[in-house]
Amino acid sequence: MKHHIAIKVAGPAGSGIKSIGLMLQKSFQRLGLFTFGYTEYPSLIRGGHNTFQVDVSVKPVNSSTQKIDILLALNPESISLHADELNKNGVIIADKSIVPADTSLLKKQNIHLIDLNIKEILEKNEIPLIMQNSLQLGVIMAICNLGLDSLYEAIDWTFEKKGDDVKNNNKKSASIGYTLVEGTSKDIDFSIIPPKTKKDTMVITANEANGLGFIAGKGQFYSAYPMTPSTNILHYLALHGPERGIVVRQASNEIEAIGVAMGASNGGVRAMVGTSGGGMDLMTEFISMLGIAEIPLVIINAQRSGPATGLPTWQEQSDLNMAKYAGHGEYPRIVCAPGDPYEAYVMTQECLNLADVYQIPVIMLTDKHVAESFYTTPKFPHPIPINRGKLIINEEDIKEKPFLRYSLDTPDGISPRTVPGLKGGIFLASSDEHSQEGYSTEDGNVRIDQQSKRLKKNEAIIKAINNFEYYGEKDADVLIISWGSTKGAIIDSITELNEDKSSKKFGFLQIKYLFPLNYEKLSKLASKYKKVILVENNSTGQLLPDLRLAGINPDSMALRFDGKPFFKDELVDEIRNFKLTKGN
Amino acid sequence: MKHHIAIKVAGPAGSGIKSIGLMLQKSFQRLGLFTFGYTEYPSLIRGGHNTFQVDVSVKPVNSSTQKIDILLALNPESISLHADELNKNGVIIADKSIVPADTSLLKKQNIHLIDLNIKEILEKNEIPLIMQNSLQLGVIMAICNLGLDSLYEAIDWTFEKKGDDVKNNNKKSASIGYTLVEGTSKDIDFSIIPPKTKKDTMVITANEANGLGFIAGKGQFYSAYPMTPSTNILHYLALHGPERGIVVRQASNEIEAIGVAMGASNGGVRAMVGTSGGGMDLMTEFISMLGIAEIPLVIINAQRSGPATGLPTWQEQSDLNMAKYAGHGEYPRIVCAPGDPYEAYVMTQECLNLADVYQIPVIMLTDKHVAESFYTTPKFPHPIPINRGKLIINEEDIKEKPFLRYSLDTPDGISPRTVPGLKGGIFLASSDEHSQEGYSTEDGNVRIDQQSKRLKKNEAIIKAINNFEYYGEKDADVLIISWGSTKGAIIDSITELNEDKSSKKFGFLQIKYLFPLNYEKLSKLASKYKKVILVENNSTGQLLPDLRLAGINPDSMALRFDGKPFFKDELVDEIRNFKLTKGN
Amino acid sequence: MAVKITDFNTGVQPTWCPGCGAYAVKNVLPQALAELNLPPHKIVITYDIGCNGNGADKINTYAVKSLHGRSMLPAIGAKYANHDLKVISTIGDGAMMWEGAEHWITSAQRNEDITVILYNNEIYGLTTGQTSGATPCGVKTVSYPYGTVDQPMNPVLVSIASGATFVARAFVGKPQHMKEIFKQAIQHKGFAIVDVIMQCVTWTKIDMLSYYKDTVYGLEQDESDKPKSGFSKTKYDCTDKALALKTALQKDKIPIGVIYKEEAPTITDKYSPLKKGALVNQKPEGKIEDLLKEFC
Amino acid sequence: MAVKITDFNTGVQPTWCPGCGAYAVKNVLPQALAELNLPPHKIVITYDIGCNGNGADKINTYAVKSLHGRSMLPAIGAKYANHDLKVISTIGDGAMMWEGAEHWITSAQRNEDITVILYNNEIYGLTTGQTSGATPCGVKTVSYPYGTVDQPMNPVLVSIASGATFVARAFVGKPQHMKEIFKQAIQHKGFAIVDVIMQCVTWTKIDMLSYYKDTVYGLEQDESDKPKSGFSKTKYDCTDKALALKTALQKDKIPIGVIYKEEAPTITDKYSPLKKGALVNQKPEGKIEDLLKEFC
Ligand SMILES: Cc1ncc(C[n+]2csc(CCOP(=O)(O)OP(=O)(O)O)c2C)c(N)n1
Ligand SMILES: Cc1ncc(C[n+]2csc(CCOP(=O)(O)OP(=O)(O)O)c2C)c(N)n1
Ligand code: SF4
Ligand code: SF4
Ligand SMILES: [Mg+2]
Ligand SMILES: [Mg+2]
Repeated sequence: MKHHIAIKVAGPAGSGIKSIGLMLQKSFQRLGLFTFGYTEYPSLIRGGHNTFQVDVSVKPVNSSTQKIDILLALNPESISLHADELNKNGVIIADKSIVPADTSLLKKQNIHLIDLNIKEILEKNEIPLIMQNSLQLGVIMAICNLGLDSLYEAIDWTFEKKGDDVKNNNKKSASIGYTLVEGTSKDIDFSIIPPKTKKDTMVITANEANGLGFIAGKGQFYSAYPMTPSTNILHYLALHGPERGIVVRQASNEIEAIGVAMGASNGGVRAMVGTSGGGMDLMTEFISMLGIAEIPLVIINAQRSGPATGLPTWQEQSDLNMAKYAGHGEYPRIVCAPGDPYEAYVMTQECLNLADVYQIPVIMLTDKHVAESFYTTPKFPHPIPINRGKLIINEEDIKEKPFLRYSLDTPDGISPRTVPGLKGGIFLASSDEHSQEGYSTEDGNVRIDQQSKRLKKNEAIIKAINNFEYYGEKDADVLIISWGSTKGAIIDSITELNEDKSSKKFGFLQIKYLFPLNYEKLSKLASKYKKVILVENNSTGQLLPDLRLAGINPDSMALRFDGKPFFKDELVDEIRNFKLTKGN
Repeated sequence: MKHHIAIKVAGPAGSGIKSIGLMLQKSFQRLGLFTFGYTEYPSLIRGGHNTFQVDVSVKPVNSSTQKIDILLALNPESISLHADELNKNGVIIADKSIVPADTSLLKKQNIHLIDLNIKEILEKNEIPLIMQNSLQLGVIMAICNLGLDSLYEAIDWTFEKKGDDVKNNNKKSASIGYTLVEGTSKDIDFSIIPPKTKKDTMVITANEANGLGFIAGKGQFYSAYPMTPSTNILHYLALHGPERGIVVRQASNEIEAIGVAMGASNGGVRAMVGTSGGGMDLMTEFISMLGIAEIPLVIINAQRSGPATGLPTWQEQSDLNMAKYAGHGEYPRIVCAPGDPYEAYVMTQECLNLADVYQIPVIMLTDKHVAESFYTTPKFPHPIPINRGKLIINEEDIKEKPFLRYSLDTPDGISPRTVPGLKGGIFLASSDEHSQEGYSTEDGNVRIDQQSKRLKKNEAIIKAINNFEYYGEKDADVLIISWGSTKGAIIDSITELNEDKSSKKFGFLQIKYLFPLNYEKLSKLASKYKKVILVENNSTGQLLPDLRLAGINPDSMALRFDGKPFFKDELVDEIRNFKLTKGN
Repeated sequence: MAVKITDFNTGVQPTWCPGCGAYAVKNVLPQALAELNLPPHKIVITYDIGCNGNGADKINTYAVKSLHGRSMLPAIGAKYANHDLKVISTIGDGAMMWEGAEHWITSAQRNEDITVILYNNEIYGLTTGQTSGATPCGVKTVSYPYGTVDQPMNPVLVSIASGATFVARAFVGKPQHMKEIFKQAIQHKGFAIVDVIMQCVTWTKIDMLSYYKDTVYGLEQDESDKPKSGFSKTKYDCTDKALALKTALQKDKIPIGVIYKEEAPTITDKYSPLKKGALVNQKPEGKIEDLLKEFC
Repeated sequence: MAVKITDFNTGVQPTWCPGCGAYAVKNVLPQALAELNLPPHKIVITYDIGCNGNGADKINTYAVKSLHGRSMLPAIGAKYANHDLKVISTIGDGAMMWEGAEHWITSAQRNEDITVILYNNEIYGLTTGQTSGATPCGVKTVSYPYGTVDQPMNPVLVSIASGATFVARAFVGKPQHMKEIFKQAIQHKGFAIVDVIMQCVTWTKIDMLSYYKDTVYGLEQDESDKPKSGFSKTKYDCTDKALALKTALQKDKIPIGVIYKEEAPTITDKYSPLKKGALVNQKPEGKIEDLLKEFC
């Protein structure tokens, strides 16, 4: 009996790896099991090697393990590449044609082999070869001893738009696979018993969650130039935006994306742009303009492995510094990073509010791992209340005559703003330093007033945002500090360790809102631990200066920058023994 | 008798203010006096108000004072705007036609007036009105009691390319002015006696010094899109570059500027780009590429008042953070800032060496004040030796076969590089993560190796650069820390204070190389002082985190962000009494 | 109530050099807007950085002074937010044909619904006279002191080629004609661009105004403002693209007027949410729950 | 020693989808280079980011894989550093006509001395099939699932309009013809661009190869590779710009071949230091003291 099984589907690009993975997740989800789906693929359309790993568990799971239990191999390469990753007693499922002639090595490693003559079987049953995936899925359901019902549901869900024929043949294929192996070998037992009570869950990525968050936050203009790993936000919104009244416009480049979005936002509609690091570089001059012209905008940077084009389809969290500091000059901004799709959904809405209330650029950092991995999360809650701040959308609400867009008569640094079209609300939104009307000025005193007014917003911002979230044991010995998508592996790791009597006790401080940062609070939260470990998915540890400024000197750092996320089993090992990837 | 006189020339844009100022500086320089020329002008071609202030002194002077002694006013506005700035016993020189009817107020303030009927005088002498400036300059030379010879030299220098007629008429005009006021009033005495020994000096801006440094450093490709206050580098090099074998190409925009320069540098010629903050924003994606492809390039950012277009012709130092952190991903870079044109000249050459040796982007921050003010500096020294690092420019020098551009076989992280055209040296310079050949890879281990190789360069860099320069009393009580063009006002201020027996003693730590920063050394250098003051020409104090990371908590900050530099007299006041512009 | 020219006064004094061509646009544009009876609050004008952009606080409408080269972008955005407004983007030759040249041709290709007014003085005015993409080859400037080395870009030709649906040329020396062109351009649905030939009196050594006075000719009969050099004799068909391209090639005589015009779908035809009216006036509806189903 | 096609092998396996149009360019370009007897180390090829750029390590020459949309920039720079080299910039339709469109038209205007090879598959290949500036209106993509809303850019037309001095079109279905065009383009002094029509077999639903096979026609007689649809009957004069513009407008039948060609000054004529030979081989001379005098 298992509590956790890691299943890897591997094969050449273009062979439907992702769809198999998702059907697996769906099948487990319907039974109340928890899953985590993680995919690796190169920056090629075909010819490369793809994998999709599904970790399934009786308890919530937020990460993958490095070691796997079941390998569904779709080509010979997949066996040679991944056999090593199998746990003892692991199993390889593969078509006979791709299995190596000599399997003695596998046997020595205690690896079981389920080799099937798929083509022949399907032909015999008059099922098109394209449906072999369902057969393989049937095999997996059998060795997990989970029956076929949930897989049938997954088939219906996947082929929703296809005819009954497709659905039925796939089901037939699945049941053939199931019966083929059911009970054939006592050695191969991956039985897993779903929890009794079924929670309301969703299987979703942060990209989709960003899209949903934008819809929930009543966004109306989304503008993006395609860039992995942010592109699925565009795809999601392009499909579902129009019916929700959202104009989704693929931009001609990133400068255009943000410039047009700024214009729309200044025009009164909630706007957002999505990109990755290189695209955000190109947006930084406009971010500086958002700063001086006080125009709200949410910018999502789904990070990937840099510098430059780097490893374009791989994981990294190396844009924190640039998110905080790129874009010349000085002006308030907010930088945040959700740890999972649930947070991405909620925080997208928060960002829209913060941008509107403080009339500033708000930058959300996601990354390849959170943006493209399939998390099992509680069902998303109702939208949070919308707060558009001091936006005036009706002529009657213009109190001041003449209206002064950049009025200095404001204790919190925020002046009311109107939208083009309103009589009596005319203003100039300018990239120049300006008077209260928005007119260009070079008067030093006006400059001091306007710059001070803008900077004043920082005081309110730091009070309004909650930088931190704490998880784990109340009285832990070791504190892990991190941000963004490392959350999943960290939570899973410390849960495991804290359940282990022989282990030290761990706590986890997630920095959700990264900038501006309340150093005092950080200092208070982090100073009482015996040891502090900084975990980041990059090569330098970009939080380190912040920690030091709060008086915290991490005893060690776990950094990973090979394009992969942290795996739970590895991280457990590392933090348990302080055997860290890279010390400092 | 005076040791220091501040002369302000003021009038409408387009009336030759700058040329008058420069002739003044030249006239004084020829006598061995020291001068500092500071200009203020709006972002308009005409119609705006311009000033040029010349501070002349018997000792080296590196800044302006807020209070002035002589005002040469070219329109009525100039009198109303600047009369208040005059010291007691100051003098206004102006044409009768622009002097206010009622001068009683000026008299009350003890301000003298030299009002001349210039038009009439010139007409009588058959001198064209356009030469009135020389007359006014003659007046100034007279009240400073300096004779006419050096002004004549200045006239020859200014009108070098014009005929003798122009020169002679201007000299005549000057001598008329001189004799008009010579000895007329005992109250007006600005006699200043030039030092006995004349030093070899130059009057120059940092923009020109950057150009000269590039020539001295054997630069061959300069690429820039015009942007105040960096544009004069382009103008200087466009004029003098071609005869020195330099291709000076005005780029079509900043992205092109840096992309083409990168290509030229990769092609083996020393290349540099110049811009200001907004233009540098646009360059940041390519800066990231320089990082991963390990291509040398020097980037000059002449800062100005931000954010966005801001106050485009005014002073600010607010791009330090972005220079350090903009451009996504992680890679080594160097950021430095010269404090005056002399340093700009030397450091441009150093930057070219550092870029070549470490195969990295090197960013030099100047700013409007240092880039456009006219400093009196010692004559520039011989060029420093050129170090092109591991560049292979001859086929015979290619040792490795096959040649591996990104060879990992390097203890310091730097691999030899060839240039296109060499047989046996072929490589791919890629924005992708790459193998030793430069070929794209997604192999996690290769990634770790190459990223570690690049980051390793930081160790050598931090050893090679000298971050700091110390000035002032050895055993000072108060340490001032700053960077960039604030140097001039700080040096002048602490010199004055340290000469004053009743004052505390001051030292000044200039951070010339700002990134990477040796915190240990900083800590050692700065920890022994009773008080530390941070001086920056911006609104937030961007060095503050660095100081804190070195364990230094400045007792106070002098920040200025109204578009103006620090003036000596004001700064003396502020630091003497800790009466700071903005505390922290 | 009829809109008056004075409604567009901001009271801020212009700062251009005396004799600068920019004055003409600043004066004529409000006339055109008033004649079209467009009130200031129903108009968004965006400005670039440059001498042209120094007019940003001189005409009283909603306005955005964008970054250098990026005047068109907030204009496009403003139109998506509220397509009931008229949106005009003003820009310099340096900004449009070099710094942000991609926005020019891609916005033309996509037929964004804005009117572009190009202040074409063939020089970088504000940054003291460098070569621009429109500076004639050979002209000496501070950035090419030995003479500009490249042939200039042809804004009319490239605009037509990249898909602009209204392309015209006007000349500040013919203000009445310019006004009529502005009116047509503003009323056009889709990407309209007017190449306004004008002088920079400070950085350009030759007398551009006189030069162009002698060189331009009108493509269509124009009662109000008879050009010296006469008109084209045959009726010009501005809907013939090949003819328009050929006409745009002319250099010895420079045609002014509407050079190309076509009707084509624009944003309200392309983006379904806009069919329900101005975006800013809509309240997005629908329950989030409906969208969650797919993930459950 | 004659250059062989195999000199261009890197040994790295291509990774394009079977049937992708990119293979043809990867195969034909080395043939053209070998026939021109250009050795690998005398050539710089720059690549963009996209499926096209995935060929960067497949042809053995000096090479730069630039940022997305920016392939032309390091190419231009490489030529300034050493104009004895042949410099070729390869780029995708998305990169050239949208992301970095300004570099395309300004480099054409300035007649930079590079050869641009446009991999025109009318789609964003590498990022899984979004609409590009070349995607035909109406085509459903992941970014426009209800159909692409804009008319596409015409790369040949805009290239001619913006000043390119050699503009041609080739088709991967006619490799011999393409090779000849490549050779002419590479030998041209100044900005040469070849619009290579090719299929993306993965994201494009229609069979582009067949479609174009039926639609293209050759502008000049071509012995080696007789097209199905015949040639233009009358001799085509590719130096006539107005004719070239008109020809570029054709949509029903798509002309391949050299559409426009002109001789014009390029970088060695424009920048005096280049007259002394390749920059990289020069040692800059002159004492700094001479320049200091002006400031003393
Ligand atoms: C990113 C950026 N680069 C450069 C500049 C400097 N700059 C301001 S205006 C201008 C050019 C002006 O030329 P043009 O667009 O023709 O306008 P004009 O002044 O002639 O009206 C330049 C280069 C800037 N403000 N921002
Ligand atoms: C600045 C930046 N934006 C976006 C991307 C993502 N990206 C990579 S290739 C590509 C488009 C590819 O289309 P195309 O240029 O037509 O090349 P193809 O793949 O079709 O050959 C995009 C958008 C990127 N790498 N960099
Ligand atoms: S510099 Fe030229 S463009 Fe600028 S205001 Fe003066 S005349 Fe006009
Ligand atoms: S996705 Fe299209 S362009 Fe890319 S390799 Fe495949 S067929 Fe070629
Ligand atoms: Mg201009
Ligand atoms: Mg493409």
